[in-house]
Amino acid sequence: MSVEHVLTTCPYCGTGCNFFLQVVDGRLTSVVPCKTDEISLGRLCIKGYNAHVFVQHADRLKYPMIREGEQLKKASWDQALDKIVGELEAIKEKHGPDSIAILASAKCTNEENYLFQKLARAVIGTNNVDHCARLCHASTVTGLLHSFGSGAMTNTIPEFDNADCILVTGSNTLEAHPIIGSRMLRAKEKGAKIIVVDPRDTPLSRISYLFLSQRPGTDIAWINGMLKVIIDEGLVNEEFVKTRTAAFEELKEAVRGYAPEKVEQTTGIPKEKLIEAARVYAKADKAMLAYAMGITQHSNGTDIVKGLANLAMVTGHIGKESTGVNPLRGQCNVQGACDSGGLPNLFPGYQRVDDEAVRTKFEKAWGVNLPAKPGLTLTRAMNEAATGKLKAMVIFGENVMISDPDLNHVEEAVKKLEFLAVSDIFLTETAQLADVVLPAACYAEKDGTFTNTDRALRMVRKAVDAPGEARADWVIACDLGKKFGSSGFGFSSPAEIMAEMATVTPIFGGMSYEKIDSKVVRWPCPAKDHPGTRVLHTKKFTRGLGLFAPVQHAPPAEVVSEEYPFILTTGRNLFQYHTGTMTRRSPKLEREAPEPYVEINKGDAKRLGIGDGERVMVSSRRGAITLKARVTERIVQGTVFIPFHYAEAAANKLTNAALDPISNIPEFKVCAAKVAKA
Amino acid sequence: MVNDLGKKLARLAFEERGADFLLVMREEHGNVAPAMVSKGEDVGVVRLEVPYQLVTILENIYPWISKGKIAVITRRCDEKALAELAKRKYVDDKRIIKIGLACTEEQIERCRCEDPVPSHVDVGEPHAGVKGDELSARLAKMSQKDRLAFWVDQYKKCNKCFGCTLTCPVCFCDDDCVLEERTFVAEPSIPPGLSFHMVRSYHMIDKCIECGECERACPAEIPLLTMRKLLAKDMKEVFKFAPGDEKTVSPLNTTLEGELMEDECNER
Amino acid sequence: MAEFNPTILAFCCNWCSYAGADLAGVGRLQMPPNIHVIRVMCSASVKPEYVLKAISGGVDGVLVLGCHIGDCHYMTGNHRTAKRMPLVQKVLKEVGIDERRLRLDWVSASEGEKFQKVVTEFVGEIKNLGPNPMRGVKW
Amino acid sequence: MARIGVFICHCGHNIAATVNVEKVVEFAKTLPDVVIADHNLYSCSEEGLGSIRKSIEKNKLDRIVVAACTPRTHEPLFRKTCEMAGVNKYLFEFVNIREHCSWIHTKEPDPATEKAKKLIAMGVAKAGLLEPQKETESSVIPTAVVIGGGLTGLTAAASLVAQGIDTHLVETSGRLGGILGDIEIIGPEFSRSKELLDQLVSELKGSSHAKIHLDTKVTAVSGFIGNFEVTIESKGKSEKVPAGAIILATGAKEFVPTGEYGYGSIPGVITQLEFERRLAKGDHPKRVAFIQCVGSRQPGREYCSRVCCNASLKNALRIVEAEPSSRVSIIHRDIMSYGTASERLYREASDKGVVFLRYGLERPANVTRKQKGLVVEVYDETIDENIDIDADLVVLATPMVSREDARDVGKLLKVPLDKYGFFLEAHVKLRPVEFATDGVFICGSARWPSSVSECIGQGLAAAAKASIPIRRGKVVVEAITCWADTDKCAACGSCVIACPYEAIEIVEDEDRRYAKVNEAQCKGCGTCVASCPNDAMQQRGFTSRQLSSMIDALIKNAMEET
Repeated sequence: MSVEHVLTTCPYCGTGCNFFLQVVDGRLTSVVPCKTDEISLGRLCIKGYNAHVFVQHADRLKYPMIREGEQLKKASWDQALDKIVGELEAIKEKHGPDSIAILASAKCTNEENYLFQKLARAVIGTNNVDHCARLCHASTVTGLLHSFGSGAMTNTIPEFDNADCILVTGSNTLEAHPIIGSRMLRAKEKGAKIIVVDPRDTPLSRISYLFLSQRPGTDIAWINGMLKVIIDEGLVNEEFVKTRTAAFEELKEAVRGYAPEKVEQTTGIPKEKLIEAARVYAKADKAMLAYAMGITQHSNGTDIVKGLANLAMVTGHIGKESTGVNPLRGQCNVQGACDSGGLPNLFPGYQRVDDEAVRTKFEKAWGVNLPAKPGLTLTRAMNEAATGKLKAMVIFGENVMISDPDLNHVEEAVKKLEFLAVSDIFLTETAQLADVVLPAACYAEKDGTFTNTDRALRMVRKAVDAPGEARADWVIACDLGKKFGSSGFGFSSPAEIMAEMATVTPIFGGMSYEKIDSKVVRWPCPAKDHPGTRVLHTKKFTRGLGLFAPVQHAPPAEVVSEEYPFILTTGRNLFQYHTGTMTRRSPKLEREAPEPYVEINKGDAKRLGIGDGERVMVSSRRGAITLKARVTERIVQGTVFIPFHYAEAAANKLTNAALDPISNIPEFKVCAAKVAKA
Repeated sequence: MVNDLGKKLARLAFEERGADFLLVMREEHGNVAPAMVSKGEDVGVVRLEVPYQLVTILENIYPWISKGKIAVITRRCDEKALAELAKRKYVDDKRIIKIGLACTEEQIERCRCEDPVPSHVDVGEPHAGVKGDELSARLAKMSQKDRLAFWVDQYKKCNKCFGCTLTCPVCFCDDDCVLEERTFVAEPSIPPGLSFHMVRSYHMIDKCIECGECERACPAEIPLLTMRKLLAKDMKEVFKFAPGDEKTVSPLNTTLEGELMEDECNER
Repeated sequence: MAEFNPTILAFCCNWCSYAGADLAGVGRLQMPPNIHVIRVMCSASVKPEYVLKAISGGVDGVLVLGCHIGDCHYMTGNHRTAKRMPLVQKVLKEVGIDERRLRLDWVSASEGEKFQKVVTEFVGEIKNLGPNPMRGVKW
Repeated sequence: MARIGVFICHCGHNIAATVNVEKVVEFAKTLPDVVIADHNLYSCSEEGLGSIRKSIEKNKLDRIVVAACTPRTHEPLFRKTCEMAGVNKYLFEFVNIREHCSWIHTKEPDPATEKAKKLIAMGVAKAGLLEPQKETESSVIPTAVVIGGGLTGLTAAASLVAQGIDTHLVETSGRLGGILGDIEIIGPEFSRSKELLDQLVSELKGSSHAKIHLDTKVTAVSGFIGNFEVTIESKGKSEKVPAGAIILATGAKEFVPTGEYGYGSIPGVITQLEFERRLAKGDHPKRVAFIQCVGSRQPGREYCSRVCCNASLKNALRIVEAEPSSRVSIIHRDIMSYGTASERLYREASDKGVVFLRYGLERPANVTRKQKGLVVEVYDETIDENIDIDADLVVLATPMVSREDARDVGKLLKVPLDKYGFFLEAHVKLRPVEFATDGVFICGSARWPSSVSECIGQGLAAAAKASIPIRRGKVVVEAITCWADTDKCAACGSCVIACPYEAIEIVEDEDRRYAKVNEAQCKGCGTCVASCPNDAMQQRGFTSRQLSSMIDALIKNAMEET
């Protein structure tokens, strides 16, 4: 009889709550909140409380499989791994290393992602490594890198408690980041003014001090509008602008045309509200700015992010306690996957692959020559696969067949690949198309670290054994590395991987398992004796001076038309998570939100004669799905919302793969659609 | 390494009272964790100031512990919780060894606890309870309208984590809670609206032992304990009943015979 | 503004109060048309959850009618009702909803007049209380 | 998805004169899952039923809603119609828009019409969730137990035995006959009780089907119709008797005055029953005053015992007939001598010189002892005078009251009593000798003070009723019983405590514990349903989802309207 409570990190959103997995004789029985955890304070959301349920689900993949015609047949690990290595070597031989791409994973640990990119760069010899950050915060990385020199939360989650003003935009925080949301609620109780800018009336907006509801795709307009008000009303933090930033004049010039009246026409936000919001934000002593997909997932996402950066710098709301710009990362380790170099243009720690010095450092460390040319982004890779330029893909724990835009296009692309290997915990829609499927261990079955959204390294600890023959992805990566004949994969534990990572990654320089086992340490942590960093850009910005970026409003790639009169926007709901592979196997979560639905405004519904709960067909230029209508007042007229979790009515069949030119993030948040009774 | 408190508890549980298991809180990875140990040397550095709801944890694991006696750190409220569980045969009283913990003044303050001293104190200094709850007093002064406004504002923050039910020691249907269904809670998403909270209030009215775990677990920091206390008071007034005694039966399921209300009900 | 026309839900037990309501009908006893009766076998089967759900949903008043104590078709069913409903009222009261929006009363199969009286009184009382405040609440 | 048909009845003018039926039909058509809505002049007429049946077949309906009168009278009829059309009768939902709408809002046609719409919306919502039910059958033990060896019990037992049904007669005392055993002559026809009793007793003793248990009491009753187990105890020995039906004939007893009119302190002041015994011994006093309503029709015991007046009239006549010179007076508040035979007694008595005086509750008579006998001081309301009556004997006509063991017996059998401790039948008119608890029957003075003829009539009636299940050999339970959703049940036991019929137990299988309802024992009250915290307890035809859907429908339609 053994009962254990294993402290580990939640596998869902990027908040990085710690909790205990309760294990009775090897059986996961429940999740117990960790009351002393600095981030969660012993509170969890419904997903956290159910994070143990899918782990020991009967559907888990238990052994490797190799495709034989239509079927996936059980195989030994050696057969499967040899098959992968063989296929990839042949394709590399024939078409060169850049005909192969590896998808790292925001659900895997830092150590694993470090190995994935090492595998791509040092073994296969391509920078074609990317992951789903491309679909969520790529524009944050590019945008904030440009403005500040670093693309992460400038503050920590606990700091929300003490803000006087929290401007939340494009984030349904109470549903998508419930425990960060709870921090905002604490702040509100303490008297903080919460301003929400969102096309949807979210649970947070309903308790906010100010709610600005803009038309989707008009973000730069309201941001510049606020900037103009701040400048015109002399609310600029002159001191900060003078000493800490550059190119303010350009900005002034850029926002000249954004008078509140005009902004009202573009965005639909009443000018009084816009002015009030600008004043409240600018005058606050400690103002936190928080945003998520609603900002990033646009064909001009990078510009919108730069706009928010402008807002923070003009008012000097950055680089202090409870004061800064905070992109809320949506997956347990999406921050870490970026930190660990799961990006086509960056080595671990955001070091550019096209930087000679950096590359030489890595070549020395890894003892191989490395490609200088930045690789393909996930979204570009799909296009290249469609055109046949990309031949093979190895995907670790991602489900592109649900998560990526314009699924029909994705399916076509994936099917065109000569070879596809997928490592995952369930037979996902993507794995079903693979030539080789590898059974992976999930978070509860391995050690490692996640970097949560506030840059803290969170320990993931093994609670139970993986089912059947399933292996941790870091083990799989090592096995592959070895089979390719590389010497750089002789790791016997994640701790060793972290140790190597630290040597080549300055921001992780002082990280070690000994150190983070009992302490919350946030990067940058350059040296062994360094305590980690809570607030970024305190004295100076990572890039030196903060750089104002003059950005202009541009209409979304796809605008409404006669035929497609609605703006379709997509997102999450509280109970499901991403492609549902985990949540939809958790009865309590599935019961709360069992089926796909489209939120449509009461007025629109009445006009179309659609009753609450009736089935409707929603279609775009790319496809059509039928699902239940949820008639509500919580969404503006002319806009419809569909959560993207549901395979049976995948919102991404409709979404537009129009890409932001700089970050290549697709425009999930805006496309033209039509709604009709099914 | 085992600290002195750990040694003391181990002696109490294993040597003096013949327990096979001990359920405590101890330091792990710089945090405080609930732990179930079966040997004195495994007890570790025990820390009792963090209010983990051990009875809930016990309730979760109990079905898998087919035999042996389990010693558990019990505050006064935990005693009552165990009584409510034993009453419903969820645990066998004879298999539970209670190690009485007297709560600290801070803790009593935080729980606005009126009855903080366990029947037998093994650890901690007994302190008197506090009378009343500041918020209850404030609510009592409010107009009906303001009271409703207050609770609606509070409940608007609810995002349905079910922490209040999952961490509650006397909330025993959490495998399949009716609040997860649409039968009585109409709202498809969050916040779940008033019926969610009123139904739970009603379900708790003859069970709640005021440990305050729901309030501590609530990410929205809704003053759930205050609502429980208000209704506990009402329950006492109407039926002279308070949960926490293994011998009493909830008045909700019994007849009127020989009860205060009988006459009043006879002719209305 | 138009006169407030409350929506009221009534649970009547099959043996006494529903029969009493029938009798009121047979006797053509006139009463305000705000009451909507749900027939149950015994008042003891009225889940408090129904009352709480109805009030949360904006129903202005709920009437629970059973047999007189001692006359219950099921011996002591109504004893339970008599003990549950007062606590449901407390739940309403504490959250800030007037407990008079829930009324428990006893109407026998022969008490058509009493049914009329109870209904008329209750509708009057609810009219005085005004609309259920939950109607206005936007979650 | 359900295919619901809604049929709205005009009931001639009864509904249509107030409710705009056509409008309601149009509204009903818009309700979810409704494939047809129609109306009839009289739905319950052959023609109406026929058209419903045709519509069910034509439109392949699987849920039927009739909006008409009250289910308490017409539900069986429409259920039958559904069955004839091949639809399970439990897929029928009745909406009452006559008694509960048109008849009580006659002056408000528009609001009444709106209300009818809402009621129908509620009915349709429920109907959509109705499920077909199968009625359960169980076998019946061909044995009856009759509790009480008085006239009523003897009559019932004899009748059962005559039908060849094994019958146990349980009598607490050592002799049969009950109160009648103390009475020599029975009114109004002055027959001898002995003949009647001997007749019945010999019928029983002479039959192999009868088993008489004297000095025996019932100590426990378990089970349900068809399968009871009655534990009887005699001189410390207890025996378990399996039975299919139980007849309760425990009778009542005479109220013994507590000092009224000097009873107990003044010799010569006795009760009617004590007087009967004297008469039986052949002692016939000359001067007798009867005082009626002693201890009845007064605060605390408001009822009229109904048998006392006839007893006094009978005994008054016996005295004057034995000795015409006797002086008999009956001091009453009202004479309750209903029925032709008793009426005749009254006339005879007054013809033969029995004096009737009327007193009022507020001014009762006063009895005192003088040397030459008793003096009754009466204020006669009719002549507005105080009158003194000399008497050798004052007979107090006291009411019959319930036996002190009635409540315990009630608990044993799980049957209700009224506030006077008499047993409550299921329905005064519809089920006069039955209890709500199936298989248990009530007759005689246990139910209400009854005359000899009433006792016999009810004894026979109860026997006839009790023989039905025994003769059929099986019983059918209406499918409104409760069940536990074992997946949801947390085995907290609330329902076990709440169930008035002890029909629920917590069972254990493998690693799970959950509640289980013995549906044959369940009476479908639903008390357990409301006691269940997580909605695992459900009642057929009244599930929480069904009733909640009605509430939702009301909210939806009411809130949209305002």
